[in-house]
Amino acid sequence: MSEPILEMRGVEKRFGGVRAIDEFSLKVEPGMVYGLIGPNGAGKTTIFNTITGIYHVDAGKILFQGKDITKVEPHQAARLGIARTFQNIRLFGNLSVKSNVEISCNMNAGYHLGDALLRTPRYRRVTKETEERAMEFLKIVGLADKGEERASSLPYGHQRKLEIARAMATNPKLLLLDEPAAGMNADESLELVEFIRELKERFQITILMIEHHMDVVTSLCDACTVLNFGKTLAAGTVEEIKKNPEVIAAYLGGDE
Amino acid sequence: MAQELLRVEHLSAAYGGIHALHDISLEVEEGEIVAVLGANGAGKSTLLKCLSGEKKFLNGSITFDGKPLPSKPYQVVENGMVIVPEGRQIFYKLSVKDNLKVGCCLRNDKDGIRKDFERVYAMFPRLKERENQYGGLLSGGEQQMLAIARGLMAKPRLLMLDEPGLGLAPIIVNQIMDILKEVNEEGTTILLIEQNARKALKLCDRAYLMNVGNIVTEGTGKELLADSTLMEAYLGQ
Amino acid sequence: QDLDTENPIKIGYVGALSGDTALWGQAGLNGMELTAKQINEEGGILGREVQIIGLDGKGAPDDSVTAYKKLVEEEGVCAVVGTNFSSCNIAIAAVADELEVPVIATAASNDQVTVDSDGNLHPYSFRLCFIDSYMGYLAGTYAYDELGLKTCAVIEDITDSYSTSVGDYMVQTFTDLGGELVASEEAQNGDNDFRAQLTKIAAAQPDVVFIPWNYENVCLIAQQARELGITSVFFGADGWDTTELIDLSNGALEGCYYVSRPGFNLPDAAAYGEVYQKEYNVALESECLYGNDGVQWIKQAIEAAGSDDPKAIRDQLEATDSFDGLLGHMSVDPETHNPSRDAAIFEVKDNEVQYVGIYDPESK
Amino acid sequence: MKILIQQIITGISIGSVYALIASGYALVYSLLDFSNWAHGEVCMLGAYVCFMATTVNNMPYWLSCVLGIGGAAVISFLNEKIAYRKIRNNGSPNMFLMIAAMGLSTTYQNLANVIWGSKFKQLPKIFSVGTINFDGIYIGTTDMLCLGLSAVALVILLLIINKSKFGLHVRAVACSSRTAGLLGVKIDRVIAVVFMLAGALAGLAGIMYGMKYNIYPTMGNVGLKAFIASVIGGLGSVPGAIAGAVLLGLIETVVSGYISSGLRDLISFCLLILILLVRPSGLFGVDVQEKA
Amino acid sequence: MLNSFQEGVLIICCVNMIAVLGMSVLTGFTRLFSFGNAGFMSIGAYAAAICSVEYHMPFVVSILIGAAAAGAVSYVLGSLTIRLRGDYFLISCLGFGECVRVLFNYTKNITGGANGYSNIPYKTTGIVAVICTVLAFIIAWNFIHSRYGQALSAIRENELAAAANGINVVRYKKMSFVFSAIYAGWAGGLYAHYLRFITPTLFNLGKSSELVITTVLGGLGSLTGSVLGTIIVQILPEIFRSMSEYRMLFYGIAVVLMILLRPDGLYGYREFSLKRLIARITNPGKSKTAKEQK
Ligand SMILES: Nc1ncnc2c1ncn2[C@@H]1O[C@H](COP(=O)(O)OP(=O)(O)OP(=O)(O)O)[C@@H](O)[C@H]1O
Ligand SMILES: Nc1ncnc2c1ncn2[C@@H]1O[C@H](COP(=O)(O)OP(=O)(O)OP(=O)(O)O)[C@@H](O)[C@H]1O
Ligand SMILES: [Mg+2]
Ligand SMILES: [Mg+2]
Repeated sequence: MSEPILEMRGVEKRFGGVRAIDEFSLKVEPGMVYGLIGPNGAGKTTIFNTITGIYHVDAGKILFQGKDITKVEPHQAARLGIARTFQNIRLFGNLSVKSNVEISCNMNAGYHLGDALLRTPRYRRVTKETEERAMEFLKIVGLADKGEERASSLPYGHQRKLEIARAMATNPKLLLLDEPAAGMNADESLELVEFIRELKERFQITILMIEHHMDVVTSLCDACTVLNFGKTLAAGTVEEIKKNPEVIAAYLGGDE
Repeated sequence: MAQELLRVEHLSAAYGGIHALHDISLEVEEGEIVAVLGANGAGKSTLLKCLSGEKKFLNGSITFDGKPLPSKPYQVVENGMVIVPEGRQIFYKLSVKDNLKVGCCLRNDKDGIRKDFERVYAMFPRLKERENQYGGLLSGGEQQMLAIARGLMAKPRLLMLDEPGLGLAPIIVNQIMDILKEVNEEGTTILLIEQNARKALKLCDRAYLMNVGNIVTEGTGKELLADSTLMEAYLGQ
Repeated sequence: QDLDTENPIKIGYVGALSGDTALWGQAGLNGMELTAKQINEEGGILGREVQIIGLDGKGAPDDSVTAYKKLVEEEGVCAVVGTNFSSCNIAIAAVADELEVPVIATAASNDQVTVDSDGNLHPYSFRLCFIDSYMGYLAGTYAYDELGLKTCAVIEDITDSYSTSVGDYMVQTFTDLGGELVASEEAQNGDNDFRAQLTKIAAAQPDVVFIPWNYENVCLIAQQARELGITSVFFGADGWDTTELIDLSNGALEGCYYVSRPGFNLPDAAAYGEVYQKEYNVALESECLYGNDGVQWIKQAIEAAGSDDPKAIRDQLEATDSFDGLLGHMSVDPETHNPSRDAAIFEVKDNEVQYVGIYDPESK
Repeated sequence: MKILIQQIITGISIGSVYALIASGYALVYSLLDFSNWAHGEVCMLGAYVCFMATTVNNMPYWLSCVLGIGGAAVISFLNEKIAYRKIRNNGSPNMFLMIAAMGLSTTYQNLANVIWGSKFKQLPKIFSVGTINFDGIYIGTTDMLCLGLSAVALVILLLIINKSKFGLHVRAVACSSRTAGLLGVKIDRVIAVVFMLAGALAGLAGIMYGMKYNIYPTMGNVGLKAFIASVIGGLGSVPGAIAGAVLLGLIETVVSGYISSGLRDLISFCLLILILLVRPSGLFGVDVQEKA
Repeated sequence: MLNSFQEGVLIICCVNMIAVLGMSVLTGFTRLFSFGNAGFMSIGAYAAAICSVEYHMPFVVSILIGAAAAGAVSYVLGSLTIRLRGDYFLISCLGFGECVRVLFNYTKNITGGANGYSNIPYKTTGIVAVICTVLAFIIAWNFIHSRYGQALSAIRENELAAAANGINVVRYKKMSFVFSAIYAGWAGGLYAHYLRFITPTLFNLGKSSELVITTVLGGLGSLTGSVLGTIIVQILPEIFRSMSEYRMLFYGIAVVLMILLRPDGLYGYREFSLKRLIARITNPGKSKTAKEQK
């Protein structure tokens, strides 16, 4: 087995008296789609926030490709190759759909302030490349024809896709998706599953995903962890987990 | 026959140049649960925005309890129609308790309010635990619970919910359906938008199916569930 | 009668006509217009009608420069009166030298209004008022020599060049004569609570406190000082010179002095004040007298030159060895363009501003 | 020692005037999340109304005060009704409200200049007939009154905001007026009442201020101090604003008294930055952000 | 040719435009409000003036030093305050601006204090001012349309998302703060060499708010809007100059009306484009819907 791309060791995060994550450990192998599920308020989003540096943990360690990223800032996390989407969509609402993606592409754009101010040939070339790259991502998510629209005027489902495109444009190795299928109907969820699979194949990325739609989790995830009160309730393949009585009692409920 | 509570006739609405609703007509009878289903961008939320007085519509009419819908959102609430809006819309600087208090801002029956507090806390024990936390610091799902609970606190005649199951754990979604059933049995009429068509149809008395700003069909929940071509065409199931 | 109205003599006015110092700007302009009306009734200047054109300089150097330029370039005035702010006139001075149209400052008392910081004369800049150093000198001498006070304190507005330079000169003269400075405090334009500074002054117990401010702040400072138990004599300069001093000070200035030019106490000015009151229905301000004197002085210069050519006017202004206006008699020092005129001491006594007399330490 | 006590007393009394202005200012901030830069001008207009009533129309002083306070409330309400409401309904960013307020403040200042001229006017000084002398330490009566009034205003505002149903509605609207409307809160009315309340406070502050220092068109500039005070205390927090105001008054006097009156503002500013570096939301401010 | 009055108005307009362009980058694109930019202007003005007068440096060098001085100070200030949010940042800038003014008043020996600093050579002619403005516009335009400018817009829209997409929020905010300060310093240096005399009061809070108001009126997020805004704010009062006491009153009312009637400013979020103007003239119906969509 190869080295895990993401590893969390005994991570703890408290908010006042609330232990949002407690002694949490996790290993994600490269190339997998890993699911993170659990009841509301179990601490899933908080885990994402600690990985991406939005919150800093109170105890424990987070390793990314063997490197300690416990104390990184959000933009550093992005530069290391961790991209994410947000549970409450956070687009650059007043900017065009295309700019949203371009801004992410820019992370790796190779020109300097001097180039920009003087519009050197390098600036022109890189800008053109960036634009093309952005369009490519828009094509992948099927928003190519909406490039000039304001991001906030897109319907909810499209906004989700745009957020994914934007995250992908940073060229990540690990993609964190926070409830990508929220607000989608069954059909759309299926489409999303296909889309995420395609992304994974095409860009060779690892995906860590929070999701409440069990059919999405079932069809995508190679393995998953169930979280409850900040602690691991169960971990394993989706099939195993679905049969786990504790998980059923705490999370799935009767009929699914 | 039950009495008609809400009637929407030939409603159309637009955002700038984009038409989001074309000539929509529907009605809700007292005591019913009516679901509105449809894909992303079909215009469901826009419909509820019109009904809650938040969005001005272009044409058509809305009558509630025989009277035309007033123009200000708070007047709509005074009439007894309350919405649980899309995207939770929690008062993030208010505590959970205060959020709920705002929910019942038009009520004056102290005892009733106290009882309802107990009741929603019983429905969502999570909220009781977080009673004094700022709403904005709740997890996504907890916020959703709070939004629903806040809507219930208003004790409306017609409760409108825009995707109440969004971001909730499956077990909670099931609970919510039960809660809605219960509330309905106590006399509240419900207009529900839900992405999980199967669950919604099981719950509702009648449903409307929307597609890109139009109503394509209507029927009882059972009828629609049984119509597999329809389900596949519009809901992908 | 046979007034030439086709070909008027245009005199410009730059001053703050808007904003919080508009009162004085308006007063200056009114004074000029009243005087022009009187002159026109008496046959104008060289038989030509006098026209006053007033433009707003907002009391700011940049706006005043623009207003001056507009008066010269677009309105074709032959001379400009204004402003009452040193900073505005310092900025205008360099421009005036280029456009070659004389400007007569009213209350702008900073040395640099007519002579730049290297000591070069601005040939086209003149003024009607005392310079700061002279007022400071008079106040310091009078306080030490005549009143026999031995220790002093000062409170200055550090954002106002008038206040700082008059204050510095007062203190310097006083200490040069042998007095002692026991407290030196600063405040800023816009402040209206001075008790922190005054508490320190109170502790130093000076014989005299120099307050080179505008009368409104003087009244606040004086009242607050009395509230804190300060019993010293307060001494000020021409910023105190107003009819409202008594009203606003609520008795806090009893027994205090200031130095200024004769003005309201002169019979001519009083008569003018009555006409002015009738015409505009507001009280006379010293700025009106300045406005009047500005116009009259220009009239005298034009008549002496026999033309309204700006250069000729300038030469005549520079050569003025006697001009009698409502503010008394004056002559001009051609080296500095500063007027030399009588200075008077005023005392607040029995709830009234009393004219003590002309004061000239040299003559003693 | 005596000087120190005197300085502290002076500081507190200067601060108490700031406090009275800051409380109304903080009230509006807490509601609409914007700095109402016209607040100082409402104080000014209130003071002028009172002045016109007493000196020109010879009304009794208490009635003039009531008129001044009422007038300020009405003006504040009109600001909301004519300008702010429309901007809010336009859905413009909050900063636009601030810019509009700046425009209003310029307008009122110059209007006052045109109507009353820029000269100082005096209100009858019924309270400042003297200072109380405690063994060489002087305490102004107006100051004590201001401090008392700020304290009363603080208590009343705190009760209203935290304990009453109206206060809850105010806080809800402050957080999201859209959602509050959807839940049945009469947003426009709530906001209008808050503006009237803030206006009344402004009028009161203006009259107190006028009694102490005379009234003139630019007296509203002291609103800036109130703004700084509320920032020190934490924007939107009424107790914070009042604490910040007293603190600012103290800092200013102590700096003037013991370091340098010329560098007073510089040093107070450095302290402000220092406070903000330690507590980026001011002393009492809480910064609740929507979580990621 | 222009007479000296017209040239003067042109120069003042150009100088302000440079400062407003800097402001536009900071406020329009990054959505940081600074009421201290007059302070940076004064730093630029005094530094440039002192270089010219005391050290007889060439004009260009003085201006560059002035701009650099303003930039350096803003860097230090920004390092401390850029993390503050909203009004807290605003007040720190405001306080800074006032402090600079007090400091210049206080340091009489160097700056002349309230007496002002005079005898500065007249170097900012109409041509110089116009060239500088064009240069300032091109630089700002290139900056805004590069990845740097895009990053600033992203920060304006959503800081958290910007950070999650690899943008170092603090660094970029500071960059735009320094950018606006350099522009202010540049404008200040030019101003000193136009007026030949500077005093601290020229750069008071009123000046800072004028810059902000101009930027907002021009339209947040639009450089061409800022240009237009400056022209209106500078030229309009010139027309009213003879209306004296009502002048500032009208200005205040105009500001309120503009905000009410054109909430996005003259050109909010968009740049003026000749193409669109032509399209609107030739096809009025279509461009109207485009506007409504906003
Ligand atoms: N910034 C914060 N301050 C205080 N409490 C917080 C904060 N962020 C999260 N919490 C609390 O931590 C717990 C975990 O929240 P988190 O958002 O991680 O849940 P989640 O697993 O993502 O739930 P959901 O599925 O509902 O989104 C919740 O109970 C929440 O109230
Ligand atoms: N604020 C807005 N500005 C412009 N267009 C909008 C806006 N809100 C919605 N729309 C458009 O109106 C149409 C209907 O949107 P609506 O939100 O009502 O859909 P929905 O059925 O609720 O979809 P979802 O299931 O994604 O919530 C969509 O095409 C959407 O793009
Ligand atoms: Mg979550
Ligand atoms: Mg919707």
